[in-house]
Amino acid sequence: MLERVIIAGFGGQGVIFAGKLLAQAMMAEGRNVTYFPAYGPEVRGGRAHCHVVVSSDEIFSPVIARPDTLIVMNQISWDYFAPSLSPEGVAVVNSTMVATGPAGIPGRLIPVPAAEIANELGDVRVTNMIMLGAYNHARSLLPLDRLLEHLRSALADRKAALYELNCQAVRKGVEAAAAALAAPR
Amino acid sequence: MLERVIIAGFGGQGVIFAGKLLAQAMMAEGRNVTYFPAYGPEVRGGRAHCHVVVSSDEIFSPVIARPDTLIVMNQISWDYFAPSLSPEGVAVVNSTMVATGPAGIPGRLIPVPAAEIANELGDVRVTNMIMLGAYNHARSLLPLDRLLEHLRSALADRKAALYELNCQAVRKGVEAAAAALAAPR
Amino acid sequence: MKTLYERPDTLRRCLTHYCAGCGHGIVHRLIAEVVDELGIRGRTVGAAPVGCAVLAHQYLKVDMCEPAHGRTPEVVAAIKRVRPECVVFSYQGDGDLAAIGTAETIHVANRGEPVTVFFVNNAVYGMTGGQMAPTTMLTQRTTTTPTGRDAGYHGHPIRVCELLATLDGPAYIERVTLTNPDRVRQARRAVRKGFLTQIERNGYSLVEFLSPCPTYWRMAPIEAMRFIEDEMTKVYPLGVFRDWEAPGAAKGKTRK
Amino acid sequence: MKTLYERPDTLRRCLTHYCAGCGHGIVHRLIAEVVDELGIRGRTVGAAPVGCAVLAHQYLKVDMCEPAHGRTPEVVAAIKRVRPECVVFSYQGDGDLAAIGTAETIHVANRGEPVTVFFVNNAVYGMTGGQMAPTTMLTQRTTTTPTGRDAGYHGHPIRVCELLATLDGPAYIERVTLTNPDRVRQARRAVRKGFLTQIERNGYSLVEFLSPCPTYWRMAPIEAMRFIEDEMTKVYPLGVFRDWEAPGAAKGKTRK
Amino acid sequence: MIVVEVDEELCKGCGLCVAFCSEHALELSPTPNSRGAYTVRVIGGVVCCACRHCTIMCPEAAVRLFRVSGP
Amino acid sequence: MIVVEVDEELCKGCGLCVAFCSEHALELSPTPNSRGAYTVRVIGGVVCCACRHCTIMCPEAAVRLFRVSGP
Amino acid sequence: MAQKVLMAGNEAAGEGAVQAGCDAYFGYPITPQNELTAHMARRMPELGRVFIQAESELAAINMVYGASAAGKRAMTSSSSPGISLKQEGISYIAASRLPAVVVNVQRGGPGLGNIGPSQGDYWQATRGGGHGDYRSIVLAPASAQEMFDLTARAFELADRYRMCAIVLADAYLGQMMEPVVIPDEPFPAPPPKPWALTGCEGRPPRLVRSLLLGEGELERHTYALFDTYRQVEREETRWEAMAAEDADVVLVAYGMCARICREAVALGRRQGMRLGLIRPITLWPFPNQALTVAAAGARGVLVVEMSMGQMAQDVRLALEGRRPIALLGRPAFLPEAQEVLECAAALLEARKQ
Amino acid sequence: MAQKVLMAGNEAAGEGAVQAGCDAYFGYPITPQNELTAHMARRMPELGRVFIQAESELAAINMVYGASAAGKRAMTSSSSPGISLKQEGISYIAASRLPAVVVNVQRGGPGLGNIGPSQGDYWQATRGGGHGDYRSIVLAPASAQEMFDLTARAFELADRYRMCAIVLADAYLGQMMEPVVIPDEPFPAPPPKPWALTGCEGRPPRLVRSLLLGEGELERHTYALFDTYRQVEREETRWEAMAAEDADVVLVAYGMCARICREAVALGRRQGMRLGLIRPITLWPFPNQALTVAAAGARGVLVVEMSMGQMAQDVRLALEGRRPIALLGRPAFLPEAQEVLECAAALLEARKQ
Ligand SMILES: Cc1ncc(C[n+]2csc(CCOP(=O)(O)OP(=O)(O)O)c2C)c(N)n1
Ligand SMILES: Cc1ncc(C[n+]2csc(CCOP(=O)(O)OP(=O)(O)O)c2C)c(N)n1
Ligand code: SF4
Ligand code: SF4
Ligand code: SF4
Ligand code: SF4
Ligand code: SF4
Ligand code: SF4
Ligand SMILES: [Mg+2]
Ligand SMILES: [Mg+2]
Repeated sequence: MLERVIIAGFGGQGVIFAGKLLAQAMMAEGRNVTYFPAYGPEVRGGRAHCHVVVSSDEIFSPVIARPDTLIVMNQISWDYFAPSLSPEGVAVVNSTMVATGPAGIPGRLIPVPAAEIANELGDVRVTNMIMLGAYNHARSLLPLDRLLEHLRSALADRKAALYELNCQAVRKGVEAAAAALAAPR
Repeated sequence: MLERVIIAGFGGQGVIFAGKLLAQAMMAEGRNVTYFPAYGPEVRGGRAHCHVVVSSDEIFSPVIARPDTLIVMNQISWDYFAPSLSPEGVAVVNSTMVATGPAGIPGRLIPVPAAEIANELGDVRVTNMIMLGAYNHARSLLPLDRLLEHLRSALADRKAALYELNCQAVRKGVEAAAAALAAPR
Repeated sequence: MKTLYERPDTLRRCLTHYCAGCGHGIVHRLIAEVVDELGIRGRTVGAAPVGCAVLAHQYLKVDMCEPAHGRTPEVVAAIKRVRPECVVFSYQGDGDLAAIGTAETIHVANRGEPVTVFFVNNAVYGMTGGQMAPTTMLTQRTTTTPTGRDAGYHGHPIRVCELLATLDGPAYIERVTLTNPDRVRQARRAVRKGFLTQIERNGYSLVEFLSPCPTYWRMAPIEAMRFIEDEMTKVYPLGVFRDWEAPGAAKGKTRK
Repeated sequence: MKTLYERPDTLRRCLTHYCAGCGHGIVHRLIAEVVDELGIRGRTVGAAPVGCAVLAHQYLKVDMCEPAHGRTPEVVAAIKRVRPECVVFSYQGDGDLAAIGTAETIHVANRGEPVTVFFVNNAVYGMTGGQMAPTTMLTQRTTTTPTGRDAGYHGHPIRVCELLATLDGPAYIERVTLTNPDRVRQARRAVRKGFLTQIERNGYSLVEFLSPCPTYWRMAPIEAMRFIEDEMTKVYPLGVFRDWEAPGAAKGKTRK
Repeated sequence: MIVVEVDEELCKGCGLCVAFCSEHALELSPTPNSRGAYTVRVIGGVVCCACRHCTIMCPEAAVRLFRVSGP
Repeated sequence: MIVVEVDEELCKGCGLCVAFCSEHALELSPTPNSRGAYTVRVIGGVVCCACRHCTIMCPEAAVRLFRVSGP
Repeated sequence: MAQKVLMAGNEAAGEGAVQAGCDAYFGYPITPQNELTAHMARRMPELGRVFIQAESELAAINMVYGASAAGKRAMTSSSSPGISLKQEGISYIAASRLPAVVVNVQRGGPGLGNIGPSQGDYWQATRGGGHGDYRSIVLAPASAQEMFDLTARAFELADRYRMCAIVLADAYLGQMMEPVVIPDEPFPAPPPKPWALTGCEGRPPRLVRSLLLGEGELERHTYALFDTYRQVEREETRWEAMAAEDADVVLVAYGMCARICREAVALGRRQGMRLGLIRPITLWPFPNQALTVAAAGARGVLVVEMSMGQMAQDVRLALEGRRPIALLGRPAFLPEAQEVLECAAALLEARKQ
Repeated sequence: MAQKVLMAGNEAAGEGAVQAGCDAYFGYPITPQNELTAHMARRMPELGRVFIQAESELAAINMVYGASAAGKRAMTSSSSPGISLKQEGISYIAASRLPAVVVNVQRGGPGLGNIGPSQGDYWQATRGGGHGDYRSIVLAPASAQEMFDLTARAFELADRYRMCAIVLADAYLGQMMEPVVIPDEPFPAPPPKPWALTGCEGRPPRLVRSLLLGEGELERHTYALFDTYRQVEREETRWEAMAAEDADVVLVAYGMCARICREAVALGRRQGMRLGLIRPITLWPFPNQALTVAAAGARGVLVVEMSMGQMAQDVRLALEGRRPIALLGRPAFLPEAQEVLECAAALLEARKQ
């Protein structure tokens, strides 16, 4: 098993947290993982992205040239990363904010109106969990309850309500992905 | 022709000036020369010495391990440098301040009561010229008038009286060396 | 149609890399406005710091260099010595100027080099992710003072203007801030006077800006402005610390 | 037979490498006397500067180190942090302390590190052959100011005590000199107080000595003393600049 | 009449102009643009008094002010 | 009686003790020793008042002072 | 049970130091090593140990000198430009025979360069970027786990040989998070330090110095240093070999590049190309012997580094012309395995002709 | 007529700079190079040029950066510990493609060491003691005359290639006085500098920088630097050969050591030992080719240096095992010709067996 994910968006969308949660969760599941963030002045002006590699074997490079999965939350990131997606890859895209364009991409596109859903849930900051839920479902990574368990331990020292909200977001993401997958390709 | 001279004494005895004058003079005479001073904290607390090499050929090292000539103005310097004198060498020694000891040295000893003479001339600071005069005579380095000419140009920007005094000192040195050379060995 | 305000010529039109509400942008604009006003763009040479403003040269349309962290004052002093006809400035953050560059700051001021130093005091290391700066306030939390700056453990906030005002070299030193339109207008006058100190008096000048870093203060831009006004100005009082024009004031001597 | 004065125990009996009439010797002796008096020889750790006093460890019988030029304040600050039971001091010349070591001097003082700095201001670089120091007097001739120090070209004499007194960190700062027996007695009291500031108050202290360098001032020792008294004290006024014991005086905060 | 022009491409949505506008003539857009910025826009109908607070406070020099004659 | 002892081996002949001696009890030797130093010596017959100026000023800590009882 | 934690390499290095009994940390912020400083800012005061954010890298390295002279375990960390500023201090530490740990999370250079990965400070670390004849032990981690392990180990080596031990990482190693196992067993206590400055109560005063003005003194001192260095060469050379026995092309790489080379070896073998890898874990002392043995049966050696042939010189010195050596040097970019394979193929091709 | 003056090497270097049109000198005192600073303190203001005694070596090298960025010829000088402090600055200068001249009058190291002669900074100078991939041209004078000539030449090279040129001398070369001929013909004027910061009147603004954040930008920049370095290697390698054609033992030595080796060659030949000498005048670029040719017919090569085998590595890299190499390395002492002869004899003896 080898899964290379790039998560990208702007500051405030929770890119970093989603990436770390994914890595942490998969480590707990006994996989090898690496997590690699963008850092330095790149992240001024609100850009953010990170690379997560999950594998049952040794991981060589933590930096992903051809992602298996893209989780993209805004247009700039889409424009930048979309061409690198591997042909068999999956792109989970915040369709509220990203116009993927008519050209299409090599891999499979999973549009998730995450910003809209987040708005409905009353907090933009859960965009990340909606996207993560969708991704998890689309890639059949983990049983949902396991993912939520890892989420709970990641939020262990925060308020319970926060966990609940994030849980809901994950579930909404799952639903959205299911809908997208059900849609004709 | 190869002549390696170490001049040594304490600060105020004019070691540096004597060495530079010698080098400058011999350069003007068309020789290759090097002049090498002691420097740095060694010279705190009043010690001073320099190495002068004069040669008709290329000079390799400016640092003298086995001097052909020692011009020594105080006891500490004598104790330090005497053992290094080459067997065919000459030691011109300020006999007022240096007890050369009964042991003798490999080379020829030219005692010059320089401090005494300087006292007579009324200025300790001409010790160096007395010694230089003696040395020049003992080693038959330059005709006296040439040496004095070089001395004049070295003192070009100072008072004439100073030149006169230094001249006198050189001459006294010549006399002293002549006397020493005349003395039974 | 009459233009009432237009981006200054000296400020290149492009998206900056600064965070929303960052004071660097305001300071850049003021410098650009004054350079335009004085008509010195063609003979100005600046030095960008190592700090968030390291890319200042992308925004300011003058000859610029980008020297090592903290050394810009000496760099521009040297430029001025070899090209006295130029107007030079050093743009620096608090880490750059008051930590690694302490010695350069003091000695350039002490020699009264005719250079203008723009000092953006945002009480934090912005570029490297919000560590303590020499100017960080007591109790302020930063990456390297996770429980707040403690005077005994981490040292006291350094007041640069006061420090430099003990030297004979400087001709003009002022501390300003950017917290409201009046303050910004005053800051603009200080920028102007900073340049004029160099041009007319051949003297050393430094203008300190108390400037917000909303990102690493973890405040909204307007909150950050209020924090400066309410808290920072207590520790860093605004005002003129040296003025060669003030009657009777101690005047920095200038180079021949 | 009663001994009225004897070389202090802490001062090793040997010929120093100092020139005749050099102030370093007096300062060494005072430090040794006070170390003896306070009975702290067994827990004192000193740092020799790079400067004429680089061999101070040959004369002072305490644990010592010999760090890089100008960095001794940070070295002893670190020693004190890891060994708070020790009494530490940094011995420095003006080049060491106020030129290359400017940043270290200021930041150790600003952090209020409980260390004692002995600062020998002889207005010249002795060790390297008499170049200009930051403290060289205006018009003073040195190897690097052959026509005399010029404020405009070479900068102004730096007053270290005044500079440091703008910081909140220091607990005790005094400038003394060595020009006559009364002055030396005062200097000795300052050395004592410097150590006590560290021991009793856990505070930062600095004692500046206006000290003769007869060799590079090209003066006889007694002339050099007179030069200090007549000229140097005008530029560098003697006195206490910070005192944690003075009633109502600004007190440097100390480390927890 | 005074026209206030905010450069969409440069505005970061810091809100400083909004906070200092004498006439409350400016507001932040409720949704972020693709850079994540809630850029500023002029509130229709409010009359600008040309106090210039917006241009003075804007870190991005993103505001232009001009007077157009005529109704 | 006060005895003043100058350590020949350490004295550099700087003359500070001489200059500050309250009783003019000290003088420099007229000729340098082998280190080039004109070391200090006590002038015979002058009575030392134990003012300690010499010990206080000596950069070499070369002066010892003690009181011997007796005649 | 030993804990397994997801950690950035920078944090792992910091925690390795903490676990190894580091008494004092002195640092100045610089990307890409800031997480190390931040980690220490939190951990050290928590444990009652010393953390100082220095006003500069110079101050930091000289605080290390001080704390180490006082007999305590001390470290600093920085990245390339900051490490350049420490060179005088490192030379003093070497000369004064003080143990010290320096972590360099390399970034792109020269100058301000960028904050990406690079291995451009190899010469600086292995040859002494400071003045004079001296050496530092240079350890090259290739994972967050090794950031932890080798930083901890650096303290032991520094103490044992009384010299500077440098951990030479890069931006990716510093930033990347990986699982790190933190062992339960405590690390060995530091050896006695009968030279440390502690106050001379009950013994003669001690002196930590590097000025040696006596005749021949400095030379004797230098020879003594080099006796130690030879001992280090004999006893502390470390490397990892992968499929090197039967390799046609031996790759030589350290740090991040070695991970890429492992991938290349795996890929290459799958494609029928017999690649092997020597990964120096100590860059000084360099594993000359291991490399010589591995290269003996190979047709060529390919050096892969994020610099312009710096380590390649050590490879040339080890092999002295006995095997052809090719270089894949990318000064500010982590090459991909594919590029390594292509270079290896080209090397084999060239040998055929 | 050209003047012949007795000058200390330090003064000669300073005067060489003056004659070559040095516009600005920035320095901080340190033994054994103080006479250079003193010379400039007198000469530069006299000529209306710039002299600043900096508050530190860091300040000095960064003033050089400034003056050079402004298009003027600038230099600094120091000795080993001070040169260590300049490493960050030198790396910035290299990265920013600024011409600069740095004179290092080496003293004994590491640490404070002593103020005697040494060649312990060879690696620092030739390998870049600063961070990142870069090179400086390194010139090695062996007389006061060459202190003059090569310092003057350093300005031309620095300007031509827009890089740092280091004059690597030692305490003896700096302190020793020798006759120096000061030529009458003026030195060539500096080339135009269409990158210099002079104010942007009438042209687009210019930028002197080293931060290269764009994708691939730093790498492209590094490759461009190395294109220049290869050109320097091709065009600027300099050496002096003495009796090398028929030598049984080729001595390799620079600076003061080369003078001793000349004596050894003369003495040896008189005693029937066929010695020759290759004296690198540029240490980087190193005269690999000349050495290879000279060594081809020899039975061995003896490297004589005042360090612990630093240049010997360059000799090994040049010869790649083709000839046996022996080392006479005295880290803080100028060897005597006799010792050179003995080592050469031992080398020949060993070859016989
Ligand atoms: C020698 C060196 N040390 C450290 C750094 C890392 N660094 C870059 S910017 C900076 C400090 C920035 O803080 P400040 O000067 O206050 O500017 P700001 O970003 O807050 O405007 C540091 C420490 C560096 N580039 N070079
Ligand atoms: C890094 C470095 N720079 C310069 C020197 C040379 N140096 C030795 S002592 C000294 C200055 C001495 O002056 P000061 O500190 O005033 O002490 P003094 O000798 O006057 O007592 C200098 C510049 C050095 N050893 N190391
Ligand atoms: S980090 Fe702070 S100083 Fe830097 S750009 Fe952002 S707000 Fe401005
Ligand atoms: S040079 Fe000056 S400071 Fe140094 S020992 Fe001599 S008198 Fe003292
Ligand atoms: S000029 Fe004044 S009133 Fe008009 S928009 Fe700007 S801030 Fe508001
Ligand atoms: S001040 Fe400028 S950047 Fe900020 S919201 Fe207003 S227009 Fe946008
Ligand atoms: S104690 Fe006083 S009186 Fe006696 S010798 Fe000394 S200075 Fe003179
Ligand atoms: S003060 Fe001391 S050193 Fe000076 S002359 Fe008197 S005894 Fe000698
Ligand atoms: Mg800041
Ligand atoms: Mg001094």
